[in-house]
Amino acid sequence: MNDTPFVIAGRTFRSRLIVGTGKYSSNAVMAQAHEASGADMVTVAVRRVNISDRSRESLLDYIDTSRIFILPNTAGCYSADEAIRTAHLGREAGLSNWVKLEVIGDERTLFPDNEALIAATRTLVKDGFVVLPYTNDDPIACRKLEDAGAAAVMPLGAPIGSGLGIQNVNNIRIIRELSHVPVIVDAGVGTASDAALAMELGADGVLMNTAIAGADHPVAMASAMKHAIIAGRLAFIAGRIPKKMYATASSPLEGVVGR
Amino acid sequence: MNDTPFVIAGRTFRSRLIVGTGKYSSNAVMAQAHEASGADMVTVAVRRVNISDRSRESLLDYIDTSRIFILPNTAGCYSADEAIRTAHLGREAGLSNWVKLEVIGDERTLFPDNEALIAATRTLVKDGFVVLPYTNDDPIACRKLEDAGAAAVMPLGAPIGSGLGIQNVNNIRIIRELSHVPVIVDAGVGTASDAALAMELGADGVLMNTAIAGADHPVAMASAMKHAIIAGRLAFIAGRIPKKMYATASSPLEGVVGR
Amino acid sequence: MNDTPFVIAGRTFRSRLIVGTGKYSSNAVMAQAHEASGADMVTVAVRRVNISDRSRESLLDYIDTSRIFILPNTAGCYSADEAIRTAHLGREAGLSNWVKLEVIGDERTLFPDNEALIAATRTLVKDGFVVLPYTNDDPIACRKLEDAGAAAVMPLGAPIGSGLGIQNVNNIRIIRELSHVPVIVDAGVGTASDAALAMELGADGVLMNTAIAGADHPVAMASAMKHAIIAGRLAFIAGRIPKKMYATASSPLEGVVGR
Amino acid sequence: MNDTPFVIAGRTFRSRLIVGTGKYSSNAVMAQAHEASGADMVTVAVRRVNISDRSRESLLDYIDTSRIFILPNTAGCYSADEAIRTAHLGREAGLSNWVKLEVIGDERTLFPDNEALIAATRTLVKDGFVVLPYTNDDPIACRKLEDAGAAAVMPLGAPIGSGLGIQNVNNIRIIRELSHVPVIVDAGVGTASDAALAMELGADGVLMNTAIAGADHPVAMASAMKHAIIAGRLAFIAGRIPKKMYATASSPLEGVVGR
Amino acid sequence: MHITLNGEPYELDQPVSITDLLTKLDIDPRRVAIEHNLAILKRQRFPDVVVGDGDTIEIVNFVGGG
Amino acid sequence: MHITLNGEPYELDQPVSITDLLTKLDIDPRRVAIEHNLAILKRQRFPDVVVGDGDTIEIVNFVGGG
Amino acid sequence: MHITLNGEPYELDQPVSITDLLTKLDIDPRRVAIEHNLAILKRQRFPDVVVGDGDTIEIVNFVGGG
Amino acid sequence: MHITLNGEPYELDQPVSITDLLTKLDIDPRRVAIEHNLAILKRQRFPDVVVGDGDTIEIVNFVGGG
Repeated sequence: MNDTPFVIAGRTFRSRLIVGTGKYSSNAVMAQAHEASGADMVTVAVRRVNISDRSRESLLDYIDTSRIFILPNTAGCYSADEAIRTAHLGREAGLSNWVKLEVIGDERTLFPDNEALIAATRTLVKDGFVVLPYTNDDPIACRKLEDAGAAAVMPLGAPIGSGLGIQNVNNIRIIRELSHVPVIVDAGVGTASDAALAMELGADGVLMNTAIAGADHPVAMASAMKHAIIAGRLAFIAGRIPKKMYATASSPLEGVVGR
Repeated sequence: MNDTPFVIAGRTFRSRLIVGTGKYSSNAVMAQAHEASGADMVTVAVRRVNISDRSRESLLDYIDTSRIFILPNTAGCYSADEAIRTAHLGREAGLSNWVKLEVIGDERTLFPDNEALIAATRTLVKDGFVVLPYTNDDPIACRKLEDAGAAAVMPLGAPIGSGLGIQNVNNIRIIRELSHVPVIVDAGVGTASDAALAMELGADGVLMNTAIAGADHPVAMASAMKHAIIAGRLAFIAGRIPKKMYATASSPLEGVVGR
Repeated sequence: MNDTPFVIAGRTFRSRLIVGTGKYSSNAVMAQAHEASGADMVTVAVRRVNISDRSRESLLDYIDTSRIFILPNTAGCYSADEAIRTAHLGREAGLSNWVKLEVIGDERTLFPDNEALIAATRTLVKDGFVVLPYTNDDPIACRKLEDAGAAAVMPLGAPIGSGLGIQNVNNIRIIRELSHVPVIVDAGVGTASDAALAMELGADGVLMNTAIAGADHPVAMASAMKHAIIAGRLAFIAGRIPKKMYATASSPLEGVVGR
Repeated sequence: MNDTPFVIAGRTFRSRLIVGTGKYSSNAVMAQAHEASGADMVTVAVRRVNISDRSRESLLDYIDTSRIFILPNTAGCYSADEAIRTAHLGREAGLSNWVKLEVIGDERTLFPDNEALIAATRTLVKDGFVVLPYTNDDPIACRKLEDAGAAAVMPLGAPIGSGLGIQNVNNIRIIRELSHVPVIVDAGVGTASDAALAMELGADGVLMNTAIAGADHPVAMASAMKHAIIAGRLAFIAGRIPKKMYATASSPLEGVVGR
Repeated sequence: MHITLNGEPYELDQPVSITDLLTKLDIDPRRVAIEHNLAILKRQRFPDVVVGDGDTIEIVNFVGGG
Repeated sequence: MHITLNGEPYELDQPVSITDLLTKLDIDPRRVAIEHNLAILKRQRFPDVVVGDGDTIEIVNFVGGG
Repeated sequence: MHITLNGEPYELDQPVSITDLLTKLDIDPRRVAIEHNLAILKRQRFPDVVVGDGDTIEIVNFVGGG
Repeated sequence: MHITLNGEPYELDQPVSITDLLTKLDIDPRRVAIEHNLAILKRQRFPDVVVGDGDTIEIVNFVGGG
């Protein structure tokens, strides 16, 4: 059966998996992981060039921008102003007006500051950005982000880099039901079954970084995630069987020999 | 990275997914689902031919036995004797000396009668069978089955057809650690993430029927399961990140503009 | 061992269980349930007197205000203004300047509108209220409520009346660690073990209504909850054993007869 | 509302909590914990007297046998013969013909050897014992133990001393539905909410040792468990509210000021 | 004269004090809070405050809630 | 003569070989397994083995199952 | 004379009754159970039963366990 | 003359264009974005805009992140 395409702000993506570019042992490994993941959108951070001591090689040398769409993010920003300023710099440095908007509220949890996030979304949308805000699994915050013009909402499954998996499946399901824009689970995935579950809950996509970059074998995990996203999406549209407390035979009850 | 092949009793299988042949709306749908699942082993039941009114078409007309290995089962048997007798008939009707051994202990749960199962395994192994026993997630029963000569152990994840998913992840993990034969999670899978989880726990394979045959779209679900098994296996060998209670940034902490 | 007293805004409560007054089959049953719960704080709604057809009996006739502290709430308010206005009316009708502040963001989930909630908290604190805001399990929102002067934070465990239990144990634990005011889990508890779990996570108290009022036998459930809160609190301060994947014998390994 | 009494083999117990006597820092602490737990049945191991170096004080000096019923166990036995022999010695040393029957199948998991357990139960029942077998959460094994004459069945919730809590709630619920003797969850409880949950599933009682003896403050945890068992039982008979995905208001929807 | 009482139109023959209005409505003053034209009234002012034509009155009390 | 076929009584005019019985029943011998008085028959013996009065025959094949 | 006591070799000058053995070992008879050559002894038989050369004795009591 | 470059003090002998500054720093203009006194500069303006004494310059590029 055919699935609907994965479209954000009018742009269609082949893969429902979006990956990061951080924490890899090397850019070469990152490039292989990206290849294995099948992702056609990756997120990058915007940072000051290191003047004193600069490595020659640039991150972009390892990303085939003809195939992979670059999504600048505002990771590390703790206020709407910082995030807005960083978003503008990212647009200037990059090739598009898209931004993964992060306004962090706390260093230990890296949870979003939803008030500032909603305000920054409003401003950046006015400034012509396609805004993909990283938020928490709060249906009300997601609705306000949508009202503010967000092109998608990106609720977390668990704290960034925690690998805990989807902590609140009910909220993700509710957010999917109440939203009119794509829902992308961003952060918290630890392993393949977490990613599959996110898709089974109805998520339109999943964004992850640490689960792949931090695995013992990042390239193998990237491939695992590629398959997990496909599996979860197919299972969602295939329509799973209901859960029952007792058993139901898979084989005919009659015709057993000697009965 | 390379995975070890999936070998049972010296026979290598391409797919770690084993599927059933029951409860499909039609044999044609079953054949498409088998194709989509990528499975190269399917299990079938042994039943009396219906003398009075027989449909011409045989199940085997819809299974390409040149590519797919037939695993007769003893579903519906409630004693060691019934199961042994059915296993022998299955061997005669079929092309091999393999059997998925079921000795059911209760109609509502369809849980195995482990005492009878172990006894039947001992007998059938003596009779030259390759025995794959369906058991519950009891590490002691699994060890005894292995000692009795079982070629693999097949603990359930949840009641047959219940779709509850792996109810006791700890037991499956323990069984994998203590066993020296392949561990195949048989029964209980409801959706793709359940199958991926089973593989992430270290299972060598998963056997399922209702999750695919009973889905709204069996062929799509078969494809979902194919990807889920690959995803879970890759994640297992890739080595997942540890779980943490708090967050760990994916982007550099330094170099944020304006700091 | 001795526990610290349960103190909110300088007022000490004997019970860490706070209960509601809604949805009971009769005021008499409510009074018995309150008695069985051991609670010394109950929350009430503020509503227009029904002019046309009024039952003579008043809710307060069934609450012994000499023993039980009345906590007016702003349930049903969908904006900061409505909530503030209702809080003031509640103070005038009542005997105290306390308010359980609710600003609802959505009719289906009854989740809080945190932006409006934080604003209303700021205003009411300035107006001299002791504010106990109902919020979701967002550590950042909880910190902002605390900064706004909330006397406690009351994150939900699950949607009001859903009975789903604590959906995100990690967030409740984090909120407890990051907060400097009492943390009261408000909403979502379905049964006794949910309440015990909330306390084991470190919550200072639990507020519930439907779990008791909606049970088949409200008085028995009220008693169950009384014990569950005590059990969970004691377990929290007693310090539970760590979880292990394998077994550890409870009896001596040596001295077995015949060894 | 009134509960049915907790009766095993015609003997009525006041408490549904059964505790152990192992691993305490001192017999004095054990005695206080027993007192705090409210238990009127405790289990003890049968071991060789240490001839060479014997402490004067006997375990029984710290148990008020006028109030507390002694349940000898066969912990540490790995065969039916060992267990039967130990049971007979326990009967001779003790004051009753009751035995907590353990036949361990594996040192790492301490899971039962159900085949041997069922055989030993049959023999001991013939020898006039009241047999309470420790088994796993296998409904078929529980039925066979009942058929063999067990006075109760004691499925584990998780490995002995693991503190993992009830790993398979579905199995415990099924065992309760299919059994005609008391079901006592034995082993695996880690904290109060685990004990409450076991009772909410319909268990007639819970037996634990490490969760109390191994806690930082055993006496406080014993008290926690006392309340947890009462809470879980009351919740079970009170009839909990159903779970819902969405919210249901606790306060009236009409009559909000200004609407 | 017309007033709005708890959101509904309500008729009065003549201006009355809050206290008289409550008596007329058979409502115990000690159990309610009153908003007069959006201003909350202290209970001790009930006898003095007069309800005039076109006024808006809210009379609330406590009901069961969670 | 009477036999028991798959648990049901069945009539035969005269003793027949398994092969003839299958033909009569229009069953492809290559797809079934047969038990004759509780003894399993190898396929190559179908032509020789004769079904007599009072015999018990089980004819089974593969059906969908899990 | 040699006996096996709780799995260990043990020396006795002469045959003694169980009661005397327990006294010698300073063990309270009311708190233990005894197996004599694999046969369990009722407590009232402790004075009569004599431990002879080569006998195997198990003396057990209750200890803490779960 | 003194400027603030990426938050650090930096010395220049004389006013230079952004393009010259990048060349001096050996930075490829196509890979960075630049903020001059809090105003973001379009790339085509790099040759014209002159960095003067006391100016604040931010030069950023993309790095790995999630």
